Amino acid sequence: DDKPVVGLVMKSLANEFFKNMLEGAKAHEAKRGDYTLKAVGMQSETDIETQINAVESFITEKVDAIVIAPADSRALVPPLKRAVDAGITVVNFDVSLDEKAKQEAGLTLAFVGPDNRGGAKLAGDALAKKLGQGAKVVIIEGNPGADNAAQRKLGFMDSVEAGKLDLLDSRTAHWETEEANTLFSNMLTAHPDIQGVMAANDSMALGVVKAIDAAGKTGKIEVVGFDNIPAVQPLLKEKKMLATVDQFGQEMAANAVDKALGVLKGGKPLEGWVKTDIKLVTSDDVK
Amino acid sequence: MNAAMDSTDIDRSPAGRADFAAVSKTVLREAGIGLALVVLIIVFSVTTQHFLTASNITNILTQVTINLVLSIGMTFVILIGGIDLSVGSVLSFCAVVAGTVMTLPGLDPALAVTLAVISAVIAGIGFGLFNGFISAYWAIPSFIVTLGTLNIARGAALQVTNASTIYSFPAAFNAFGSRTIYGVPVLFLIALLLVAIAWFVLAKTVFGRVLYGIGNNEEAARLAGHNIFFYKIAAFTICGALVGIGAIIYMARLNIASPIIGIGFELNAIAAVIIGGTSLSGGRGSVVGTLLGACIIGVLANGLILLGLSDFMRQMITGFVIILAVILDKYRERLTKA
Amino acid sequence: MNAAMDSTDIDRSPAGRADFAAVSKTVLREAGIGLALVVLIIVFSVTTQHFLTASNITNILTQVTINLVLSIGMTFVILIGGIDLSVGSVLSFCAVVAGTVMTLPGLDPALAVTLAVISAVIAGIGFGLFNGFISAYWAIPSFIVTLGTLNIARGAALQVTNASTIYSFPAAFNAFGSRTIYGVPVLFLIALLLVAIAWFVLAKTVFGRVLYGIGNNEEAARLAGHNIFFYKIAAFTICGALVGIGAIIYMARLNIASPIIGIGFELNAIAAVIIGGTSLSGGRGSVVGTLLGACIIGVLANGLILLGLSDFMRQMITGFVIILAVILDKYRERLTKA
Amino acid sequence: MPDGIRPSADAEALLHLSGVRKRFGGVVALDGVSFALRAGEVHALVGENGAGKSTLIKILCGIVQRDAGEIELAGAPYDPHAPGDAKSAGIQVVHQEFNLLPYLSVAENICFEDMPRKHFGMVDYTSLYAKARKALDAIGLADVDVRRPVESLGVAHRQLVEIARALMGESRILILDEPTATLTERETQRLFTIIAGLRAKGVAIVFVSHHLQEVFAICDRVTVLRNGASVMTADIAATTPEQLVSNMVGRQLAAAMAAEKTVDTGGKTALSLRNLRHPASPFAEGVSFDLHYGEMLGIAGLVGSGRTELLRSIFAADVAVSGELQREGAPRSYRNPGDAIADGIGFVTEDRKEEGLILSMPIAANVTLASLKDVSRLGLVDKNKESRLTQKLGGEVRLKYGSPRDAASTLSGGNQQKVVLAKWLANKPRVLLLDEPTRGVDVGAKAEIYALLRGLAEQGLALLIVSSELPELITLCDRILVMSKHRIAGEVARKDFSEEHILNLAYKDERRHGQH
Ligand SMILES: Nc1ncnc2c1ncn2[C@@H]1O[C@H](COP(=O)(O)OP(=O)(O)OP(=O)(O)O)[C@@H](O)[C@H]1O
Ligand SMILES: Nc1ncnc2c1ncn2[C@@H]1O[C@H](COP(=O)(O)OP(=O)(O)OP(=O)(O)O)[C@@H](O)[C@H]1O
Ligand SMILES: [Mg+2]
Ligand SMILES: [Mg+2]
Repeated sequence: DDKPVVGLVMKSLANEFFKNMLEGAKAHEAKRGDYTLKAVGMQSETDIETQINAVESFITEKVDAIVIAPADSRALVPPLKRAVDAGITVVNFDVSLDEKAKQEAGLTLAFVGPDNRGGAKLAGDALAKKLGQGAKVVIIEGNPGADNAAQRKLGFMDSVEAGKLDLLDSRTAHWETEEANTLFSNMLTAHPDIQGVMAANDSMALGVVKAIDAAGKTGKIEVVGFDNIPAVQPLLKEKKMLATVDQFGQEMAANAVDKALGVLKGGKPLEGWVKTDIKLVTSDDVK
Repeated sequence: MNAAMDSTDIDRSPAGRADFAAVSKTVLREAGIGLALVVLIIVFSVTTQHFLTASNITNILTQVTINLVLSIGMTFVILIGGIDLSVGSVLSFCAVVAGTVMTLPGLDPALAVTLAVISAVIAGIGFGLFNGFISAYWAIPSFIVTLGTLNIARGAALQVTNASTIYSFPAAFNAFGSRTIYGVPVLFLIALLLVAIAWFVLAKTVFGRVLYGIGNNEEAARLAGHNIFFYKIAAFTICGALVGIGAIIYMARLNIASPIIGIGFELNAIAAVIIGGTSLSGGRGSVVGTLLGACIIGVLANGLILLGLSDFMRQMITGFVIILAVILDKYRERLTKA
Repeated sequence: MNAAMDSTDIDRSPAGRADFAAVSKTVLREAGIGLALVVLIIVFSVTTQHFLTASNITNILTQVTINLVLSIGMTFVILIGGIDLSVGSVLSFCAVVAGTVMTLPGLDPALAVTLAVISAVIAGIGFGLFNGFISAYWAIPSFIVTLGTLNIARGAALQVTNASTIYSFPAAFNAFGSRTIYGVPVLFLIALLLVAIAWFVLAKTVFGRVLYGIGNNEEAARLAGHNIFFYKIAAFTICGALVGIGAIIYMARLNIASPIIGIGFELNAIAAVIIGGTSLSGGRGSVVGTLLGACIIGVLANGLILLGLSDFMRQMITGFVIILAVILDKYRERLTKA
Repeated sequence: MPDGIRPSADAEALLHLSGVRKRFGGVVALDGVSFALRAGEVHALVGENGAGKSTLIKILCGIVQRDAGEIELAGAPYDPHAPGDAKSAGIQVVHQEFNLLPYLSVAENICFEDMPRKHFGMVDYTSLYAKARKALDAIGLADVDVRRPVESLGVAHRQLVEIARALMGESRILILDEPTATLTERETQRLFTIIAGLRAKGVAIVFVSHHLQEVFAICDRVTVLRNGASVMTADIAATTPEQLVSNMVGRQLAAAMAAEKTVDTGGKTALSLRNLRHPASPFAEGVSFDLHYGEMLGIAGLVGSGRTELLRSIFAADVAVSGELQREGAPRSYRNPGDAIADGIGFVTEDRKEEGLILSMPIAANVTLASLKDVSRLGLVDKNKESRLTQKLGGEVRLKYGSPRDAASTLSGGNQQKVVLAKWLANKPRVLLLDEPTRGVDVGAKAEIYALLRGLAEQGLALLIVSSELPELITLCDRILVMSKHRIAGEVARKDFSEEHILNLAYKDERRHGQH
């Protein structure tokens, strides 16, 4: 039929956050009913190639719009430039493409998405407020090299600075629960006086909380996370976690699709950074 | 000569020339990679402050447990000359199955946990049977079969959960996961029990003997009347069952089951087995070596974090130490041979 | 008999009994896994709309290229009975080294690219030498050595870049990466040239035959007076050099170099080699098989995306098809044997 | 020292060894060997299994390093550390155990040491095939395609390929470690012709064999090893088989070997084949015969005549494509060796390294591999029982070993063969298939094994014996079936036994069709 086709390029759908995002987009497709959605995800977080392959396939299939959450802020620039040159409307969401790379490629593209750094700072500030100045904290980082990991770490560092926290250590657990559990257990051995933890996502926060339980320090160490996944709801409720950050992933892709369709229907091209909502979630928000 | 079989009885033949020398040699040989482990422990005890504390030892044992359980199963598979790349994915699949069962509404907690354990083990056995059957029936390298299964199990785990994490297990189950006895985690004790059983099976039983035989010379074992097909399937199935148990242990320790857990676990398990002295081409090795191999990996990960090195340095040093441990083992081997 | 050898010349012996039958058998055997590839292509042509379009074929060839280059090197290593788990990490290391060189300020673009290519290949050769030397000198399974190297190279790549991505390569270099000739990507043509060279070396040269010999029976090759140590190091070094070339191709295709690229590439490369019919225990196989194996993996990935299946289904189906392809190859084998 | 002639310093010697010693852990393999080899002579090296012959050879070609002793080659000290050293010194060896590359072609195997090259290190396949063809023709393997992979060859052909390979290099010294153990008369004779030709060219040849008649047929001098020491060296003309044997074993051997045999074919039928056809057999009629309890039935034939394959199809090691097998008159169809074993059949295979032994496992584990049921309870291996059984059977086959827990790989070739025998004796079969049962076994032990086999037949076992040594079949059997090209070419009763008659039958087919 003649409905416009929107190609949605996601990150790893094995990640609950993106899975929910896709679900939101599908619901959106059903609700609007005036376009066809084709979604592709990756095998893993760093699987840049699959994304590029997907973009190339979408160009082959001559879709009308590509809506993409890039796995790498630079590698995706050339293929997206080809897509734009092929007359496809491209919307970039979730992670912003690199300005310099865009400039070099002669690509002008707006970004629709949340402020990861600002979000992390919300969580970090909540921790700083709870613990007070000089409190000893550690950061559990996401994948080294991942843009959102880097942004969140910067946000946490902003809070450390602003709240005058004492940062004892900052290490990666590659977004993983088990690794975060192991890592934090060992950090706790090296620094028995840790008071707060900032985890770059909730999966890692789950592992941290369990390590705290196992060490018998429940209630003595405050944890903040990021993403607001369902599994942390009980922890927030039991106050084993202080806070997490919701960036409304469910709506993020749908919003981006809306923007793309707007342009397709003859609307004004997007410009700059179209910020989407973020919100700090604490036990007060859990029913 | 294979270590497991040897260790079990020191030459009692009438000729019995060697006594003390033989015993100490046997111990050294059995200890296998033990020397490297001792060196590592000494290094970390000297260079870090907290390494030899009770709470850190508890940590290490906790952290070793899952890999150890998977490595036991992997030992069976590698002994017959196979390999299982699917353990990480299958663990994830077993965990989400067990997690689903455990969180079924309206089930008595004790019953829920029991059913969950059973279903995890059955799921693991199912994949083990699949791996074993395909590789034995069509004589396909298990590397490629289990690479396929890796994708199948992961895809299936994602499909059944729709990529969501399962949580909120019965409180008693969670508590059990962190229980310790005199500082030794109960989960580790379970793993140790499994090591003992595996050692017994491999070193003492006819079944184990034939597994070693097949790993060494499949044709000779076949012509001696043994049903190779059965034994191959059995090895993979045992591995699968242990993956099921590993999934339960994962859940008890971390309180979640998710389709994205277990990525890369296979490499850790294989590393433990090989560092432990089992030959990748089969027929030679022991599960005691595997225990030591798993401990080396665990101690290394723990000690390097305590050392406070950067993440990147840590990764590089991990690489070097894995290689060094095996080189060291080669020198020990020469020593005991002389 | 190994496929490579056979293909090279059909029985021209005076007795020369077989003519047409022999030729067709040889082709079938050489085609190896080709049957499975043909089946896959037919299935996707029928089930999807865009599969057999010129631009999609260009896509597939582009997507196959990197894995193909790595698989060629892996073929050398597997033929002597080794394995190289470090190719993905080493690729990443080579890429960041080359990327650093290529973006050095004030360098003439042509010179920058030349130096970058040289430095990537040298870095690859360095790691290859390391892998080969350690596993040959201490007779350590290459599985464990390269598992160590996997960590070392990854850690080193992260360390030198501090986890940041390198980009802004010379425009001509980037353009080169997407150039095609009659729809065939130039990068793929380079990979094909490498296949041809590797085929020549393995099937036609004394060096290649000795590599096969070592994989067949290392002890016998040693007794025949060949320097096993040299050949083993050579195989790993060739693999390393190809990883270096692979890194350059990656950069030309993706216009970035980053310390987190290449994760899991080793499994894809090993899968291509094994699906292509090379025996994991060494001594048997051919690089033509590897080419077909790499194509199967590429076609599968591409076709399943075009089919529009859910990601989870796609992953499961990938697993099944890998297994089915090898099973199919078994039946073809029986057919040609009969 | 017994009545041996002491090896003396030999002025003409090309290769000279004195006081060579070697220990493997607790086992003394060589305990002071002196040995001199002259250019242009064929020098036999004889001794019981485990006397140290192969070890001596491995030292000469740099595979094993000696602990002590002097070696001189052409007047200069010679100290090989790698096989390459021996090659460059002009020493070629055919080892007792195969060292072939199964998936490479026959031609590549033959020329593997030094493949003919063209430019760019390319293999010159034209001359490779030509050279290999010539080498094979020279030793009489005209019917083997040089492009075939070695894995498709039978044991005897493999042995010939090994020999052809050693003959490729220009050597000053050629060492042959039991080259005839798997060859039939015809190939053996061809080998002897080649040896004579080389000797005429001045090549020094060391020849190891347990067949004394071969030693007396082609050798100029002989050195006897006993328990790792050289106990005599003599001109062949100046010695006798009896003297050699008594030096080898250190005592006079009972003349058990030629003990008269009472023909026994009267027992119940144990096994009957009706047109049983192995997949490799070109003839639909397959093979048919009856084997009785208490009988020793021999199968003679040329290399590749399908004897091994016949045994394999009985044992279901390869599943027969057609025909019937009856056990005590009842039809059976075994799906795998396990079925055959359960039905009371045992199979001593010809290739001990590939099919018979698990080399890296203990001797005891090998002995009990086919009878684990008997040394276990409730699935648990009783290691004491296992050791006792090993010691008992080891004694019966005169196994020379350190401890039952030593790896089978530490045994000498002949002793390994005895372990294979012991494995099947442990299994107490009712029908025993034996493929080259005394391959590589020394004279003394051979006599013991003969006695053992006779004893088994007297206990009522049915024995089916394949052997390339006609004297062995003639000594042992009640009847001999002669195979030719996968068919029974004829049956010879004991009263008609003669080598000539049997060979005539074996060649029958070839004479009819001519060589191809
Ligand atoms: N690698 C080894 N480790 C331990 N013992 C060994 C090893 N190789 C040989 N031996 C022992 O050395 C002795 C001599 O063995 P060798 O192979 O030289 O005998 P042989 O004279 O060739 O016998 P055969 O006629 O049976 O081939 C034997 O007792 C054997 O068990
Ligand atoms: N003329 C031939 N040319 C090449 N190969 C042959 C020929 N005849 C038989 N073969 C093969 O050689 C092998 C020898 O067959 P088999 O082992 O059954 O015979 P055998 O009489 O026991 O001889 P051997 O002494 O070699 O064991 C078989 O695999 C057979 O297919
Ligand atoms: Mg010998
Ligand atoms: Mg035979």
